[in-house]
Amino acid sequence: MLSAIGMGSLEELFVDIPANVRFPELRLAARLTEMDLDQELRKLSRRNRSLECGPSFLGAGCYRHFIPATVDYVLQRGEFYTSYTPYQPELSQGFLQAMFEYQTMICRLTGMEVSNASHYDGATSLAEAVLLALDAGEGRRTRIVMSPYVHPNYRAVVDTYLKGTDSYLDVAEERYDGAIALSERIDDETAALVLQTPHFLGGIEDLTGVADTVHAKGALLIVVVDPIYLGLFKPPGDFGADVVVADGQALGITASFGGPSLGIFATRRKYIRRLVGRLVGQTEDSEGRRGFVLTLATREQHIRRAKATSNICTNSALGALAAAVDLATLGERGVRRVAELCFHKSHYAAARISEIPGCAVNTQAPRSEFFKEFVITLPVDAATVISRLRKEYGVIGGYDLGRSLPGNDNRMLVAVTEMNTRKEIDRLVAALHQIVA
Amino acid sequence: MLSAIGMGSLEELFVDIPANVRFPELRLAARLTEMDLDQELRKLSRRNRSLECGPSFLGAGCYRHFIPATVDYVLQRGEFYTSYTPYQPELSQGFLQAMFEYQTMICRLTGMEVSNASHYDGATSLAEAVLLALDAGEGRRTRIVMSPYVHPNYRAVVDTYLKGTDSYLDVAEERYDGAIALSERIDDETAALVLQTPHFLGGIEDLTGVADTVHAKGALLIVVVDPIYLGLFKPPGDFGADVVVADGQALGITASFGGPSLGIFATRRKYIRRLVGRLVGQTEDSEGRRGFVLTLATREQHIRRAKATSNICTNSALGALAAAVDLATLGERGVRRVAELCFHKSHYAAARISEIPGCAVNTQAPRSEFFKEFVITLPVDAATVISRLRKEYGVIGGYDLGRSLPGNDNRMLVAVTEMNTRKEIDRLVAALHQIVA
Amino acid sequence: MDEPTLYKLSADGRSSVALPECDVDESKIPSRLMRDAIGLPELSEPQVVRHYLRLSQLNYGVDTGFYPLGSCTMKYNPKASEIWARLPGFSQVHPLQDPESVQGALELMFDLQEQLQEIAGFARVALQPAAGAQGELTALLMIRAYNRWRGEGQRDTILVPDSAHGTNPASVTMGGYTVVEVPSNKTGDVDLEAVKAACNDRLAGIMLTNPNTLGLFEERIGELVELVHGCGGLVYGDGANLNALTGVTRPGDLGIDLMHFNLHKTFATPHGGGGPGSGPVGAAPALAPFLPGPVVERSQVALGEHPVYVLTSPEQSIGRMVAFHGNFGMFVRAWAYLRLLGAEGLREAAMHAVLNANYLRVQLAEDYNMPFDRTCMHEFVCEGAPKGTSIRALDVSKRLMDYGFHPPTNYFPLTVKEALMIEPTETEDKETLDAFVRAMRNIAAEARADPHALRDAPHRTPVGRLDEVKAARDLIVSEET
Amino acid sequence: MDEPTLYKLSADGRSSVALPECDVDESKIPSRLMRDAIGLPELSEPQVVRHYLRLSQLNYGVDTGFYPLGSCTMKYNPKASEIWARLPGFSQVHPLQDPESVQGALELMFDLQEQLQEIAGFARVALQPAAGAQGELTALLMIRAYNRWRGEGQRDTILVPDSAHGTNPASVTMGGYTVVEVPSNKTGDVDLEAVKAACNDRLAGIMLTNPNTLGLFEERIGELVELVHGCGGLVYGDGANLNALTGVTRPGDLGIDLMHFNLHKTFATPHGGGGPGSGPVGAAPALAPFLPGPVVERSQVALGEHPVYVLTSPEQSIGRMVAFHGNFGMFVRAWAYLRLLGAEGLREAAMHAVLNANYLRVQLAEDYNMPFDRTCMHEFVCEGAPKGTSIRALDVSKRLMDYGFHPPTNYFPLTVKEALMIEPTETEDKETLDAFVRAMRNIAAEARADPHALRDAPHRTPVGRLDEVKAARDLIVSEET
Ligand SMILES: Cc1ncc(COP(=O)(O)O)c(C=O)c1O
Ligand SMILES: Cc1ncc(COP(=O)(O)O)c(C=O)c1O
Repeated sequence: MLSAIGMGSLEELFVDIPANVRFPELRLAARLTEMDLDQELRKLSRRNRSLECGPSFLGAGCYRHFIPATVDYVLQRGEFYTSYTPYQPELSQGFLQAMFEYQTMICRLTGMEVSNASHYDGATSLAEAVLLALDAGEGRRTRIVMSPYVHPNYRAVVDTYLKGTDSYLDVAEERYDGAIALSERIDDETAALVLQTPHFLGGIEDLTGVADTVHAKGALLIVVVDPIYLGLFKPPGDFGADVVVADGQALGITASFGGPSLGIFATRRKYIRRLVGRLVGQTEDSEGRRGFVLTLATREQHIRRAKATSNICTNSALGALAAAVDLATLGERGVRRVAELCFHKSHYAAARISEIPGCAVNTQAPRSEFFKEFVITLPVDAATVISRLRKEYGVIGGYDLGRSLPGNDNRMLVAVTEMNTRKEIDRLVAALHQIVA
Repeated sequence: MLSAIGMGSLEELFVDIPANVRFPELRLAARLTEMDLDQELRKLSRRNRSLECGPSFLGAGCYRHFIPATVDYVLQRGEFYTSYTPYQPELSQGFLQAMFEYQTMICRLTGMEVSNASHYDGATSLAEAVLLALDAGEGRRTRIVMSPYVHPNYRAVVDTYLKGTDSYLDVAEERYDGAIALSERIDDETAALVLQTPHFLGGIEDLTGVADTVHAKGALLIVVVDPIYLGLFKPPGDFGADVVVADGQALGITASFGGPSLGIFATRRKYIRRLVGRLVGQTEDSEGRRGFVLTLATREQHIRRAKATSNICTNSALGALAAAVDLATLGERGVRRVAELCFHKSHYAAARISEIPGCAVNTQAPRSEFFKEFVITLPVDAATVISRLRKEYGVIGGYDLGRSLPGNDNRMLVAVTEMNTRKEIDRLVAALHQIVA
Repeated sequence: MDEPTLYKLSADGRSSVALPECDVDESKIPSRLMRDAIGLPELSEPQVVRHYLRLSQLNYGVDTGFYPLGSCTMKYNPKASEIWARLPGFSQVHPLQDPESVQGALELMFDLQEQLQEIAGFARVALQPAAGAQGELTALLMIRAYNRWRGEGQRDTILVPDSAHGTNPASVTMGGYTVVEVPSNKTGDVDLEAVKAACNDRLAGIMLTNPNTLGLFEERIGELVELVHGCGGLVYGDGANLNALTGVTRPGDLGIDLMHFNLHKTFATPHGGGGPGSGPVGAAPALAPFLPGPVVERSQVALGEHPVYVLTSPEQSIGRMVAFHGNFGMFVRAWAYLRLLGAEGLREAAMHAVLNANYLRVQLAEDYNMPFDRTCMHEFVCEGAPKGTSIRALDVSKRLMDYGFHPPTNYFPLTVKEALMIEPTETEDKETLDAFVRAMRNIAAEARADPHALRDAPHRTPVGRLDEVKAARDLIVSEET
Repeated sequence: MDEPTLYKLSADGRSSVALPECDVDESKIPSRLMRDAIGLPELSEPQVVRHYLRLSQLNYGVDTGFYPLGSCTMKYNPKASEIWARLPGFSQVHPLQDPESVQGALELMFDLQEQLQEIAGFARVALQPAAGAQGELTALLMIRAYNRWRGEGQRDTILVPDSAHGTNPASVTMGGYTVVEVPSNKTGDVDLEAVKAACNDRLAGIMLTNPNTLGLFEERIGELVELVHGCGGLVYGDGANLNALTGVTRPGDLGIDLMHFNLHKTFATPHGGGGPGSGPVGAAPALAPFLPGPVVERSQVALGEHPVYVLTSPEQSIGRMVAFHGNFGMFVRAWAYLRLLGAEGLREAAMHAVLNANYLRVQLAEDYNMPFDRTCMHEFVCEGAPKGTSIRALDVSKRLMDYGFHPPTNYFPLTVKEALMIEPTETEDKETLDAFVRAMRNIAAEARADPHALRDAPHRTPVGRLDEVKAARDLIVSEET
């Protein structure tokens, strides 16, 4: 092949590169064969305590839900996972149809009209929703009002994204009185109100009437939601939300130390041209057969460049495929059932834990219903409890709220899903009993 | 659907069944969901010590060889593993071509002319080879001469199969002097001589001249072989063997507590019509395009019924596919390299172990070269050593020969493959040192 | 789309996979024993992957679509089982590890034995046989051993109904017996008169498939069993059709003495393109001591909370059928399937298998002749030529491919002219069955309109109809390179 | 072969998967909050599996065949990585577990940071960004923060070459900067004069892709960097094309201050049909404190034989880019890839990527116009209309599908008329390249013989050419049921 291009050596191909920086000696470990590396990686992986090894009650934005075996079977199809973005629709009908179906299911789940075909994760979906609101709101608006009970990491990501704008985040840190109260902070400068339900501490926000107040001020209502919650409870779309975002990890994606995940992003039809990322539309081929294509590419960077609605290119399509297979396998009844189990089990756990002397559950204001997750106030600091739970009882406890919320060192956020058996919950309760005694 | 067939209940479908034995109450454990069963099976599986958890030197017919990741990727293709025997070739070209390629590679590896598309395992392949010899030999012959160094479980299976015939096994138990000496036991009553190389204790049989002696008496030479051995050493085909059989587990199939495995079966073209099991042949379609079909079905039970060459129907096609992918991935050089590594590492281990005071290596007669496996004579009984190795040193030792060969309680068969690092071997040696000290 | 063979794709010196350096001193390899080139292909890893991916796409499986292959029970196999069978604690366990280190595997096997015993009504089950046909052979060797032991070694014939699967007579021969074929009567049952005539002290037994391969439950099974038992014979049940009976009736309760199970049919372990399968054998009390070994037993000893399981050989065992303990990977899948279904699910499965078959039978009766006008079990056989045509079953089958379906079994059983043997299984839904009915009706219409046209089918498959005669004549069974 | 949608296949009350009974007392669900039907489909497990299996067969991936999509680096992804990323110790680990229980994951991340630093010549790498475009945004926000910190907050423009990928200008806007486009000159390089003209104290920096999207190495990179640095600007490198440079040169050594990596391109993590990817960012010393956090550091403490790894935030971090630590699953695959290749393999990979591209370039030059007559790097751009024809690049692309190939990138970069951007990658063998050349030549011949015929391509795909205009007009983006 070298001779075909008239060269004598591979090195000759690189004469354009300044000689003084050409062919550096890289100090990397020696290469390993697949066989040896297999040993190495298994060893390394065993130095992580896997969620398979025992009960876990850790959530805080990443959950252990049941993943039917169908999901990974589909993900492992090479035709899917080794393909690129379906720019050439005739060779990509499989992925395109799967994404069209995903969009449909996400619309149903969230009660919205259009869904994109994925963003990176829940946090970046939220950041993009905020940018959409800044762009779409009436007049020039620079303020984003956000509930203090939005996931702190999501808030951090929004903060980062806003650094590229002249807008700012107003988080009602002092005292949170609920969604309606918060909506009253909105003024003519405000582009959006951001709420999360169930919120970071597990509480269900009552969204009734919120959208009206928000819209009356010409702002948008953005709601972060848990897709599992939507199996049982009214979706934000029913309450007039303008954008609904969520992390899709709960829908068939393993925790994987936090990534890759899936960002769900759904909105109203009127914002379709401001939607970030890919969108699959139905069309016909030359013979009138149904087919699918990426559509409204005019919103995207490869066409609009500096004027695109966002810079997202690679998204999380495989995550969206996982979510689609998960939803299709669970189906209407399965999704509802998962939500019910989460509800009942978390309530059972909360009730049992609140009986432990010295432990209190959900003391934060405002009191509200909760779903799947709740807060324990402990007589000792949460970090110690979590460490002892793991080392002495083999249980992954909850999340030490002190890590995110200053002054909350003795509070632990606990998630209970359908994966936690009663026996596991009782084990946690018994362990807590002993630890706080 | 019931109404379409004019019935009122599902029970009505079963009126042909005697009422007194209809609809029994089965005492089975209550059904579990996929989610719960997943927990259960993981628990159960953890009660087995997996070969992944540390060094293993156990072979004796089932080996831990490197399996490239390509193998399971291919096996997990639903189009392959959920299909049936390719009786309808137009919908089965994938499997048929893969089997044609498998047959080709097995012919090359064994040095033979035709290969079937799999039998159950090495032992049943051998039993069928013996039946072929009984059927094909000149005149009516009822004796099968077998080396005492054929795998004892293979011999047991042949024994079982011979119970359906009036033939018998003559195993030169007393004292084994090698293949040539054994071939002299053959007489006009003998249908076949069965040898194994490397034999059960790891020794390489010198096959030179054996076939001539055997054929001169009108008998067949059947050779059991280790496919990995064939990566480096002359195949039985080169020595005039009539049937070569092998267990194919070493070629890409996990140990899986002993099954499923793959029976390799290759023979001379002249026995093609006596070959057991499936055979794939090349042909053309109506437009002259190359295609593959099952051929010579006339040998099989669904055509010949009582006169078939064997009763095998379901075989081990997926195992053959695994072997094909394994061989294709390793390729000419890879297969040779695996064999070399097995050779060198087993010799290193044997040399180190023979330095341990009280341990002797390969004292059995006749002395011969060995491959991959060898025998340690210990100053204490092997069962104790094996148990201590596992419990105190985390090492799966070899095979306690006393379990198969009476009077060999202090001998241990040790297999060393490319998967055993020098560190692992040294760990075994150090442990043996301490145990026998 | 033609995919070149591995050898065509191969290029010298290419290699897919690197192997580690030798980390020990090399020993001298005896050169007189060393071979020259092996002659294996050399490909890069992407080439290997693409080759097999493309080949897979030329193949049709249950995961692709409806596969109503009669007698083969091509039901859907739950995906979770594939994950479970691959857990390192199952897939990475050596059969000769000391038993203390494999108690989980032994417990699973024991429990599977127990469940199969309970489902089919036997005293004991041995899991070892590698497939149905080997189960048959196992049983015949057991009958032989049992007769010798009880001093009836003269019994040398086995009755085999003419509708039996080909493995039955083949196994009889391998077991050292002589086949006596019994005809079916016009209701599709075994002809009792013929059986009666064969009942004497040379009769070792009968191989009975029930429901038989026509999909019919032997109406006079009680009498038949009595007849055979009456003359000292044994009744062997071919369990390949157990899918119709789980939770519905127990072969042991019907008087069957021995039976093989096809885990790869009834118990949802995948067929693997022809295998591996698994063919455990169940036996009534008298025959149980003759089962092949080892089998798993629960000992009196316990280790912590768990009883200790051991491998033992039945007292008068015929010996070993395979090198190790049978197809353990299949045991895991079958065990999982049984636990997913339970007693309740097993009965539901049988009922829906039978319902689906009868639904198809009734829907197709207008266009295809049904030789037996009876409620069928999990499958049925119709004549392949649509009514009023002289099309061959093969043509109908090939044409079905164009409609996206795998054809039914052709030309078996031999007792029905141009047989098409249809087994939908319980895992198919009504929409699929209806689509199949539409295709079969369309084909019937096509056959009436233009009988010749069907002869060229299939048209939408990767290759057209293949010349089997040429293959058998040329006998190209490996690649020349 | 048309596959019905999930909703068309759905039937009420069917459910694929059973969920366990509730093993605790039920609590009252507040009914005022409860929803009615969700509107999800209901299918059986076999239906789900078949649906997606069939859909997969309508899709083309690298595992299917040659995928020379320029700028996307569709190289083969080793299969073993898929197994490794799924090990329970990697896939089943929660990002908020206490650090002591995730030391293996942290070590892997640390080591990946170190390796990327070494390969590209940066002081520090942060792994968090979820894809290349997010890496770009990250870097722009870092530039902003850095300029504020050093009191140069007035810098508000970023130069973007006209050949740049669309994400570059989009990221600039998101980062709060104004795009100033710089033209390419006739050798395909950035026009230095234009850069010079833009160099002032409002300039925050330039986004440079090198090799650029024409596949050309910026010949005067040294001068360019000096110019920008000279006026206080920063040079951002778009690392999407690093595949040409691993082991060949280090962007950091070329004077680049910031760069994103595309693990899903250069480091063989699969593209997943559009993602997930992973876009770590590397920074020179001055910029390193501004990297997003957390990143992994090796502490002085040790735990047994292992040093302890901790998550920390760089001192002046711009903050968080995603909810947790980035796309860890991709880190595992990229890490494995790096360990499989080592320094040696990385250089070989780059060399073969460049060799393959030049081989194709030379072979195609007879039929397709090459706007730049230079040695290319890992990819090149030709004009889509075969010489002497006025066929569109799109027609050539669609026709390539009929030959079994995925088309190259179309209409990008915008600076070449009817661009076809071809990137073969190093994992393809000569046979495949030759087959592609033959197809491209055939298409050129077809275009000359009958230019109209190509307009109807493709013919051998599951659907014919799709009407994108109709899609954008109708905007049917979810299914009505
Ligand atoms: C009725 C019947 N009996 C026996 C067998 C043989 O079983 P196997 O293929 O597992 O050997 C079959 C297989 O198709 C069958 O249908
Ligand atoms: C040159 C170039 N830069 C940036 C990107 C954006 O990377 P990503 O898709 O990972 O966001 C791409 C992707 O195609 C690219 O080709």
